[in-house]
Amino acid sequence: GGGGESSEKPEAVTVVLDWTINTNHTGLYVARDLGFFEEEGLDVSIEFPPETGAAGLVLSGKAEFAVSYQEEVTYARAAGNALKAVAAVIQHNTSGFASRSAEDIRRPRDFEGKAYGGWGSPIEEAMVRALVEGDGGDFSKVKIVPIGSMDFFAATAGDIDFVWIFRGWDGIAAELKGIDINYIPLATEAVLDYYTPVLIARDGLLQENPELVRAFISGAARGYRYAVENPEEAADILLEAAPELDRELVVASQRYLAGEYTAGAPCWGEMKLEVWERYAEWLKENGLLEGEFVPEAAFTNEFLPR
Amino acid sequence: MNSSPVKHQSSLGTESIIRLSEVVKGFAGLDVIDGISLSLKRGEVLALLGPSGCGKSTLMHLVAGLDHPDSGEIVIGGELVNGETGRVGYMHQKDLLLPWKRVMANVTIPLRLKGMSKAEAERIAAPLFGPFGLEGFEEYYPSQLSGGMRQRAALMRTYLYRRDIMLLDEPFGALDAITRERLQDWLSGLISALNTTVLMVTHDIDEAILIADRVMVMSEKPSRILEEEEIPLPRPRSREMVMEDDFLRVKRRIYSILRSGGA
Amino acid sequence: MNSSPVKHQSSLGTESIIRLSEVVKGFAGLDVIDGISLSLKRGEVLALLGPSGCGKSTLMHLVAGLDHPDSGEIVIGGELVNGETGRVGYMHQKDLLLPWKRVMANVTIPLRLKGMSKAEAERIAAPLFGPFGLEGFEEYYPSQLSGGMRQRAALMRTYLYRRDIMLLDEPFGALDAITRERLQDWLSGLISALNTTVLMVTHDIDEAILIADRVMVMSEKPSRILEEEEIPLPRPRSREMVMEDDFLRVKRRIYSILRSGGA
Amino acid sequence: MAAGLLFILLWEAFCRLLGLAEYILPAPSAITAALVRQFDLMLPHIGVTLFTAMSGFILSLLVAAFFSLIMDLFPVLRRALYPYIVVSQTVPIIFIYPLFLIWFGFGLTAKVVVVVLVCFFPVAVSLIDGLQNTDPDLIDLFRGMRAKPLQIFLQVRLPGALPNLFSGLRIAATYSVMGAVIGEWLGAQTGMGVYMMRSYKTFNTPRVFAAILVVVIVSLMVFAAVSLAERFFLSWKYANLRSKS
Amino acid sequence: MAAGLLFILLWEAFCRLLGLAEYILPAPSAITAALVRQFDLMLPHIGVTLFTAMSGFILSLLVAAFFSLIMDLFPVLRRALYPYIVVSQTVPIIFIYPLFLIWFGFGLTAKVVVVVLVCFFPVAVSLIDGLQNTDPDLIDLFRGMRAKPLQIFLQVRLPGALPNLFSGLRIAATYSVMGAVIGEWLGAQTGMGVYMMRSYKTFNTPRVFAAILVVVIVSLMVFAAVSLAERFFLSWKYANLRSKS
Ligand SMILES: Nc1ncnc2c1ncn2[C@@H]1O[C@H](COP(=O)(O)OP(=O)(O)OP(=O)(O)O)[C@@H](O)[C@H]1O
Ligand SMILES: Nc1ncnc2c1ncn2[C@@H]1O[C@H](COP(=O)(O)OP(=O)(O)OP(=O)(O)O)[C@@H](O)[C@H]1O
Ligand SMILES: [Mg+2]
Ligand SMILES: [Mg+2]
Repeated sequence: GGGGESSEKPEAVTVVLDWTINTNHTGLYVARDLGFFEEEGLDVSIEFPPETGAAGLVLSGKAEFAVSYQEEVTYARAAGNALKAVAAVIQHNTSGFASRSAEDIRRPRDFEGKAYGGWGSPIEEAMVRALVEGDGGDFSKVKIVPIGSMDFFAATAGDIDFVWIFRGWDGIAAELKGIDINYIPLATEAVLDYYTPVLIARDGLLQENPELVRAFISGAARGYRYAVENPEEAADILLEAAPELDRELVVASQRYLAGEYTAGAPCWGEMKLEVWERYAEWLKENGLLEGEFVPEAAFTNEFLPR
Repeated sequence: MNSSPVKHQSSLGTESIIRLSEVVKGFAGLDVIDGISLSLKRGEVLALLGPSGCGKSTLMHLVAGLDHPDSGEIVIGGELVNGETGRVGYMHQKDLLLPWKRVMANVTIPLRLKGMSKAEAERIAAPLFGPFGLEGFEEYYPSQLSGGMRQRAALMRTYLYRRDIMLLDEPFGALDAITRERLQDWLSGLISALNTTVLMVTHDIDEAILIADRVMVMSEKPSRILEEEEIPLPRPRSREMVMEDDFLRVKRRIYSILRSGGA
Repeated sequence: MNSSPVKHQSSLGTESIIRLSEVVKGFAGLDVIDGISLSLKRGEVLALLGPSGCGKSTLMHLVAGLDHPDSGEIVIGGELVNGETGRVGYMHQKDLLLPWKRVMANVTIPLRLKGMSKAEAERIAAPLFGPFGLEGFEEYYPSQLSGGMRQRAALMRTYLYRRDIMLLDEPFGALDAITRERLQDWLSGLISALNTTVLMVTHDIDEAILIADRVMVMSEKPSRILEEEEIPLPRPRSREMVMEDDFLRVKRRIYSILRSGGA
Repeated sequence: MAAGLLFILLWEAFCRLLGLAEYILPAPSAITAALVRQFDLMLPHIGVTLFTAMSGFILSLLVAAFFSLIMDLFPVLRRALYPYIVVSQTVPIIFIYPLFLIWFGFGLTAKVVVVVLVCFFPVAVSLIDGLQNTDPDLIDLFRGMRAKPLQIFLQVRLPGALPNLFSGLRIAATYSVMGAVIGEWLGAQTGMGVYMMRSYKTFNTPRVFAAILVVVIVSLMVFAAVSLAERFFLSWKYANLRSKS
Repeated sequence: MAAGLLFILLWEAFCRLLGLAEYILPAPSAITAALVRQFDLMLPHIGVTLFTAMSGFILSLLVAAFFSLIMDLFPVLRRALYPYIVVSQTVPIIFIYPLFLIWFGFGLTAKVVVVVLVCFFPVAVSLIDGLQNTDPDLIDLFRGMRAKPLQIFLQVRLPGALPNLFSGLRIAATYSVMGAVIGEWLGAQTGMGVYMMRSYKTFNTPRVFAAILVVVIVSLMVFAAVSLAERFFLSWKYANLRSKS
């Protein structure tokens, strides 16, 4: 690691999560609680985000790092905000559309005539459209119903047929509840296989204090690698931080994610330019992105430990 | 109508229109009225005098049927009416005008409650604004009137509810000497003209003697009737009488009764 | 102190303690007081009579310094005090007791405002509860008192603020005849004993004649002084005088002035 | 007015000088620009939100009137129901909103229910307080004239409680539009809550703030309307004030 | 009491007979079980939430007192500030919360600010109304005795406004705990809002409802405490009532 002068007082660093604490965040907790950050000379505190996300807090310098996702970084950059993704927490998009198996939705075309329950954001609609039309279906036959924060189980118990979920969380929860689901990953359409979540930092910090960034990412990488190798122990560390979480769910989710954090990549955290290009392109095509976006500037692999 | 020396012997009915017998009333742990009997004939005016807090208003409340006596009987027009309202017009000690209604709307409340239309009620009330000294103030709010005008409005409302039997609780309390005099005269005239039966409370002994056929003096609470005095003065009684010997003799008697009963 | 026929000629000071000259006051579009001049000597009692709404309370307000006259001068103790408060004890027409304070705390407000400690203020007030007829009610809330008791408490508070010059606006309005009489006597005694200067408003002509050295009658608004009457009765004046010739002569005169001025 | 202008100028300066990211706090100029550009698009959303807010506001008045009335008629019920009314205000809406969606469907109803839930409490509390304060002597006066209980209620108690009621209505008016926005935020097809949600999900902060501005203005209009209604219904109070000044 | 019991029984029956899934509406028995099992874990969260709520409640009283006071002293300021106070209630907290985090940090302060924002409005409105209602004759009485403006304020106007103030405080007390929960939901380390969010996001609906139950009970306790304080400070009012019945 870069900032390894362990004799000095550890440097205080704040990282803000993207959501309620969950298994996407395990590596950070492992690194904190097993002393990986400390060994890098960092004193990391993990904070929880407001409903509107953490990007603003990073930009304002209130926090050094945050957990975010490619979409947010893309929009932030297009709006002229200087922040970058510095590591992908998970290599592939592990979210997708789930339905109860009784609905018999096996492929995107089957969305026709079904009711989709979502947040009501235009991106979401574009994604459903991309999948349906990519599979030769008619998007106009999909009914879109805004359900806000209603979860998969409550929604599909009623008039809603399919919902956007995280495989590693809601999907696992369904398994544990013994509910059979059909799951169509977003990654079915290559363009939708974007990075979520990612770690972000402000451009300024990357220039002024690259050592600190390197130290942080290095600690986080060790944390995630530990989670890959020891899913059960990692789950326990997460549960220690948030005992209110459902233990069974966390452990099962952790086992699933162990295979996803680094899946297929040479090392944890690495991102590919084409993923950034492709997704931004797609957003523009759908009229969802305004302003100038330079994919090369939106992310960097340079701070990843090699 | 008649100016014989003692009016009630000639023009009053013979059977009593209001009769109380041994009425008793108390409030949680406080004996207020300790057995009061009285009776009024049709067209008679009875004035109640007594120390503050002795239960005069409480007694009026009972006669108006707003409260039940603990024991005893209240008979109006031959019917037992313990706790039954609507038999009398009752002017409370406070003026109780609704602050959100203009004077016209306030005084016509009793007519409207009887189901009369607004137009009809106003047609009936309009000619009374003159005699009650409220002409020109029909569309004022109560808060825009002086204390005396409010009291006159309250009296007018009572009159519009029932003019044959009226209970008046200190009807002229807040008035200046002249207005008071004018209204006292007006009330006297009304009573003789309409043969109205009046039970009134007052603190003004002159007023009691000028208007009433009889005066009853109540004791401190728990109150009883200390004494009952016929007023042997001829009618119509003029203001000038106040300084005459007959008047002063009655006044002195009443004073001495009041003093003997007070504390 | 002195029972010569006309008290003010002997025991009153010669220079005036309160002097109003050509005081004028109106409210937005309403002329109320239209030039009033009067003066009181030390120890003198002046009673104001006048129709309801003529501006009596407004005048008291001006003398108390709570409002500025539009023109004219108000001089108290030789100083021009237009709009300056604190020179007199002022008992308002309403009792204005604070409903959230017990009687003791209410009457000691003026002492506490002067910076006195609670204990000291209560030590001074305690012996007065007897004479004011409030003994035993020190720890009651105003809402638990009868109207008469509230008025006495308000009078006591005024007395505790300043007993040398007092403005009393209908101080005995809501009292029954006996209590009223008792307090009138008490006030008379107080005035002679302390040489208190009193400016009072009343609707009760008997009261004015019994207590005052002079009576001033005001006209309808815009009001002026209609007439000023010395009361040529000896002191102490007893209740019995009310029915004597001298008294009645004064009373008749005042009545006729009032009648002439009332609308 | 002047204070408001100064505030906006300071805000603008603050954003420019500190180079604050739009993400956190867009400058007034950016917000205004977004508002002007987007106003046509916003219009239908504004309509829906206003409709939801007004339906909820009126319903909350009815609900509050109903509860106040029965709690007033039956003192037993008052003691029994008061805690439940308090409870209704302490349950976080976010967590029970899914239940509303299940019970009332995904249409307008669930959003109106949110507005009612937010608005009826201040109205009910003030109406109950107001009805409690009726002068019992006034009631006696009417009883003495053989008025029926309903007549007493309509002619004495309710008018007497109006000043209190309007205090509550002013608070409820303030909350009504925001209540509708929350309902829409929690899931709807149209409305300012949806517009905000979409602007926010596409990270267009100036549009979010332009929408907030619209919500604030609409709220102030509703508030002003209630204040006007108050002046109308309580004209006797203002007549009184006028004669005193 | 009996009504509450009946309600719970019906709820239980409803869940059992319809075989309602837990994630839609857990049965009271399931909620109770969750509560019993999780109570130790909840305890620290409850403490934090209660602390936040109480700090915010007390602060909101101070803020409301400050605003009411200056708005009362300077009628110009009243007309100028009132709209801003209304505005403060119509801005959705979700969007300005990031600003709070930037200004006040990740600690307790930002949450307390949310509580203040939610609670000070009903208190301020009722206090302003209360101060406006002082009998001008009472003020004259004190002026006549040469009382200083501060003495008049403390001895006449404030005590006279207390009944109104307590109406507002009861509403604010009702909102305070929910305000803290919202603040925590928007981002915190501990507190019932965090607990609920975590239970909710792990699809443990009975725990969410157990937490709501706790929030409701704590809110009722705060409400009861304010009502007690009211009885104490307004004892003269209750003395009055007692003598009338
Ligand atoms: N509803 C009530 N509950 C309890 N006590 C009452 C009630 N009404 C009257 N009292 C008490 O009964 C007594 C008599 O009151 P009441 O008003 O009848 O006196 P009053 O003779 O009319 O006095 P005033 O001359 O001052 O009008 C008082 O002590 C009063 O406190
Ligand atoms: N602050 C004020 N603003 C406007 N008008 C006022 C004000 N105070 C008094 N008035 C008016 O001035 C006139 C005189 O009022 P004031 O109270 O002095 O009469 P009063 O002689 O004391 O009557 P009463 O015998 O009924 O007490 C009334 O018409 C009243 O409406
Ligand atoms: Mg009485
Ligand atoms: Mg007066």
